[in-house]
Amino acid sequence: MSSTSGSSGLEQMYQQVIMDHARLPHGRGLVDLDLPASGESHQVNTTCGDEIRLRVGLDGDRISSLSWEGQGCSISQASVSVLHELVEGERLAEADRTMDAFRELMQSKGEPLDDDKEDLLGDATAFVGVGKYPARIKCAMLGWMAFKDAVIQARKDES
Amino acid sequence: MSSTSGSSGLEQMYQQVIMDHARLPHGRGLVDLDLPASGESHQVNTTCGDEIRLRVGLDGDRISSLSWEGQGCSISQASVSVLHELVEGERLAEADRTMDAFRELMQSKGEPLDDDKEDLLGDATAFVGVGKYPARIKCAMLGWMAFKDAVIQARKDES
Amino acid sequence: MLLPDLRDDFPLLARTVRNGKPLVYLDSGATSQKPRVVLDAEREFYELHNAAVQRGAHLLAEEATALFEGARADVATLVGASQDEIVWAENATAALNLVASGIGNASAGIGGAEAERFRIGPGDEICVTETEHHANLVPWQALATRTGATLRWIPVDDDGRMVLDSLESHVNERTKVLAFTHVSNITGLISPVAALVARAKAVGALTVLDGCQSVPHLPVDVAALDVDFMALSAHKMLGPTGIGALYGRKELLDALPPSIFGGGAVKTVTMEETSWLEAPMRFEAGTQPVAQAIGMGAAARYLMEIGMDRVEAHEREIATILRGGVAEIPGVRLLGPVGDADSRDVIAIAAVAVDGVHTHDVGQVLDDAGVAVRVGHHCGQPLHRRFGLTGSTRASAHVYTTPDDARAFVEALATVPAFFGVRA
Amino acid sequence: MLLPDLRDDFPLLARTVRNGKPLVYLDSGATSQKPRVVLDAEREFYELHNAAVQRGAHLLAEEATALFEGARADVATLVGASQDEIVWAENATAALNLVASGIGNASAGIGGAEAERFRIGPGDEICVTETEHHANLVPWQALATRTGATLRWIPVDDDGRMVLDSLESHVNERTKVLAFTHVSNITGLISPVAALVARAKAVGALTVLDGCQSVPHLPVDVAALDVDFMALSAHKMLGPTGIGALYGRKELLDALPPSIFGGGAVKTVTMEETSWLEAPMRFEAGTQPVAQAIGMGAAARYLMEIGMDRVEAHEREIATILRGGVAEIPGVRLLGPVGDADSRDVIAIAAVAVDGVHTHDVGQVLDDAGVAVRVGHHCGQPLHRRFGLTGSTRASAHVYTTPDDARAFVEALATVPAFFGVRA
Ligand SMILES: Cc1ncc(COP(=O)(O)O)c(C=O)c1O
Ligand SMILES: Cc1ncc(COP(=O)(O)O)c(C=O)c1O
Repeated sequence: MSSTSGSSGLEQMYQQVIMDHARLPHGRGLVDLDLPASGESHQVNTTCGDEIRLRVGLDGDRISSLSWEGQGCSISQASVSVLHELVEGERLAEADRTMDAFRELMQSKGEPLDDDKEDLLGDATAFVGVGKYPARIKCAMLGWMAFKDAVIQARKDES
Repeated sequence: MSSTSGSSGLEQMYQQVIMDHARLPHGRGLVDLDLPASGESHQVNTTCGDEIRLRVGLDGDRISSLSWEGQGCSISQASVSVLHELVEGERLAEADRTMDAFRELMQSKGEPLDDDKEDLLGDATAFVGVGKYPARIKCAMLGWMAFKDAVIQARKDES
Repeated sequence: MLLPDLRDDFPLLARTVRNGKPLVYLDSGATSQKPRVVLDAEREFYELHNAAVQRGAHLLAEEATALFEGARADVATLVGASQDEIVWAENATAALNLVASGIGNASAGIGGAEAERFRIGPGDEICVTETEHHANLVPWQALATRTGATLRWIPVDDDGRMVLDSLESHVNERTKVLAFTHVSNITGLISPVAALVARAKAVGALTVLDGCQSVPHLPVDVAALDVDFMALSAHKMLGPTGIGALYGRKELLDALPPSIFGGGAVKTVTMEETSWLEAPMRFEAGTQPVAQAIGMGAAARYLMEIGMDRVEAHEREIATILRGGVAEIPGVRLLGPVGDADSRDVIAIAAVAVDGVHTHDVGQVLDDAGVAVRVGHHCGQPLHRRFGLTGSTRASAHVYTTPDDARAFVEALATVPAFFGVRA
Repeated sequence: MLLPDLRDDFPLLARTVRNGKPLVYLDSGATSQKPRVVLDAEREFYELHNAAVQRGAHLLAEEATALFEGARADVATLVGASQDEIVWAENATAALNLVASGIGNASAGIGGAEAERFRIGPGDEICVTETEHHANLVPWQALATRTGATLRWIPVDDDGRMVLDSLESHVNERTKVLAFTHVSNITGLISPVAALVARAKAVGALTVLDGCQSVPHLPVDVAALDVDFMALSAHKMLGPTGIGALYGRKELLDALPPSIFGGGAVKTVTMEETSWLEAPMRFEAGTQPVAQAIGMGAAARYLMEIGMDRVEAHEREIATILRGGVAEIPGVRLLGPVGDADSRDVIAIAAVAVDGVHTHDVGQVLDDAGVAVRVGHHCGQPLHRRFGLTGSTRASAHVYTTPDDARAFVEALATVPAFFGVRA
């Protein structure tokens, strides 16, 4: 996929993967957890009032559960859905790397990342078009910020 | 006297009469009054902190006493001194006309008034140059404002 | 169109956006574009006359003061006030806060005997409405917290119209302030000012009008409206950012204590205490936004040269296209009254909710088409909540808006449901 | 001269005044002139990018937001702060009031638990100094009135230097705030910041620095100064009118309640209550002075390109001519220290009193000679009273001031006693 000039920014942004995730998001519905370490975070996008509540359960250094609820635009909904797909079941270290790559993608102004990072990101590479719209980066990051914070809470829980 | 172009604005402003009145002002020092109608006013020029306290005593419709104290620039001091000269002993109606003429002079942007008004103003015509400097009109008017207000007070006293 | 070549006065309108598309600017409710005369007025001030006003005695200071006070007179003329009833403020928000904080300060013992008439406390009431912009709600909430007074509000119906059935209970003998907007920035509805003012007067409450969305679009005369205070913003009426104004009845302004304290607003200062100047100076502490005031004055003159009657007529023409067009798109909900778009009680604003599509996504499609609109809650969370929404997509016009602009919005909006695969 | 052709950057300096005389502008302490890059930055914003910031999702809004926040970063860099520690305010007066009113609001129960650290009341003390500009005195008087706290002040000696002998009693365990100026706008003296900050820290008092006259003329680094808050004005540092800034430590800014309430500053608003955003947004309610912020950013960059070290060196050169020259005129009294004009503790300001001649009359003679200076009390009534005066005549410089400008002032001033017939 090249950094558009043929296709409009709009089509580059709302790729089919994103539309699909937005329509049928994964991981939606908070899961009751009975784990030694769990954490929750509530994030609000103050420009539009969108919110996400996200819960993680840790099993050692593995993310054994990630669920969420909330409302928002297709970008924020699809993004947290993809996040669920990418990190549930993964080790924290791996999730951190994925998150770094996603943040980098958001800062790339619409340019694709190198292959290694794209491999890490999987479906999330579809968000490349968002990086061209500073106002929408917040939407795409909302779930990821909640995830980061929930992990911090879970670790507090652990100690 | 023509509205300068030869002489500088500065010389037109600080005419000898003004310098003389500023150096040896008339009516300075508040006079104790024992009259049926007397009034006092305190005015402050807020841009520079100059102040004048002015007292009038009325004898019917005649200004039988006008005295003042205060500090300020040569324009404000000379102006209140000339005011004393012009209106002490005059009837109120005459003083009103003089004051109107003086106000008109201040608004004239440095142009002399017609002969009738100049006659009324006497020494006060020397202030013609002040009208070119909006910031100084306040200085020249300070004593006159105090006079106007003191008369109002005195009339309240009367009734 | 208002004037065929009026658009040429606005340099920004010549811009192109995404992929070279011509700009369709429909975000004037947030901030308007500026005609060249406004930009020139500011620039000329800086290049020829810049100096501190009301203080200096040198030539530049005199010139700057004359321009600054002349601008005040122009703004006063626009709204039917006298010159010393216009106080400069950073924006309308600051103007509204000036009143609320002034009352708060009076209630805290600042301002002496003359300020006593403004004191409020527990048992007293402040009344607003459910349609207020946050700028005319949050300052009153804070005042209530500060003083112990109770905040009440007049509700709105499903169309966003104020419900006046219980006006006598909402505005009663305990009510000290009634603050309300002249025109809603979401529904575009013009408020029933006469009824509200009459009731406030009957109970002796102060009236505070938010004129942000009326002054730029309609003829407004504070004397005829008979309100005590009115706030307005320059940047919404073709003027610069960084400046707005408060109208206030002179005798009220002279008694209200300031809430920003500093130089230029004071008569005598000792280490122990301070006495204030008269209005408007008592409220203009510090170095004033001089260039901006001059720019706002130029904007007021520009509007008066067009004529506010003609501005209003143009407004109605655009409102009809915008609101009428939107109302016909299946799956799109128009906030505010539907079907009387050409009536006399709305300005050219159309805020919409597209079923099943988030306002950010709607805005993205419009942006891609070169149509600049506002998305989100437009600083009106309570009204959106009343409508069961968190946000909407708002198109708003000004003198330079053409019928084609309005149609471009309607057309681009009509493509949204299909783009996101939702069908009405 | 700083840079030989730097004056060409300032269009206004080419003006002539009274009878075609070239302008000698020595009123920069009141407000400075603006370089073309500042005017261009504002104009370009209006002509190409004007839109509401931080709200819209369209292209113009994105561009405007980037410019606006970029300007904040530039101002932060100039004073050694981080970007989110810079709050825009209408001017320095507004910035100082923001702190004082925030503390007042915290004391009135606004701002919840996080604001409790700011609460003050009877028994607490606020300390200022006798050399303060009204902008850094009157807000604290009002705060004392509002809260019942006591206002105290550090006196100055005959040279206008703060007397620190009793610092331990003036700033003590009851002191909650110590507010003082970095540089006096009358004597030009640089304050003993380190000693004052050390004492405030020892007793746990907040420090509020008035940076109005330091930031435009000297290298200033808030981290090195270690103050909690600092106020500055754009219009004194070659920037536009209508904008200034408050620096505040981030953790303090995030806890201080706002004092201007409205849109853009709030997270969630219901009719009943409101939660605020983090700093700086919580303090920037309403539509921001966007063009002005961008202009202030351009001014900060312009100063940094010259280099504040070079600005300071130039300042000392002009100070020596101004103050040294004045000190030699018989019958003229120079306020502040005399004889060490070239030492490191004054900037290029010379306020003088001419024996037997009122400051208005002095100013008139200078104006006639084309020399623009400030007359009056310069918003420092207490300090003038301390000197036994009601006013003075002040010359003040900036980067564009030439040695010839300074000499023109000295020469014109020397003619004053003779003109009014007073002789030393
Ligand atoms: C030392 C000092 N503090 C505060 C101020 C107030 O600044 P502003 O007028 O920009 O609010 C000034 C300038 O007037 C000043 O010189
Ligand atoms: C109705 C209304 N009131 C108040 C405001 C606040 O105006 P400003 O942002 O200029 O302070 C706005 C605009 O944002 C508005 O539309």
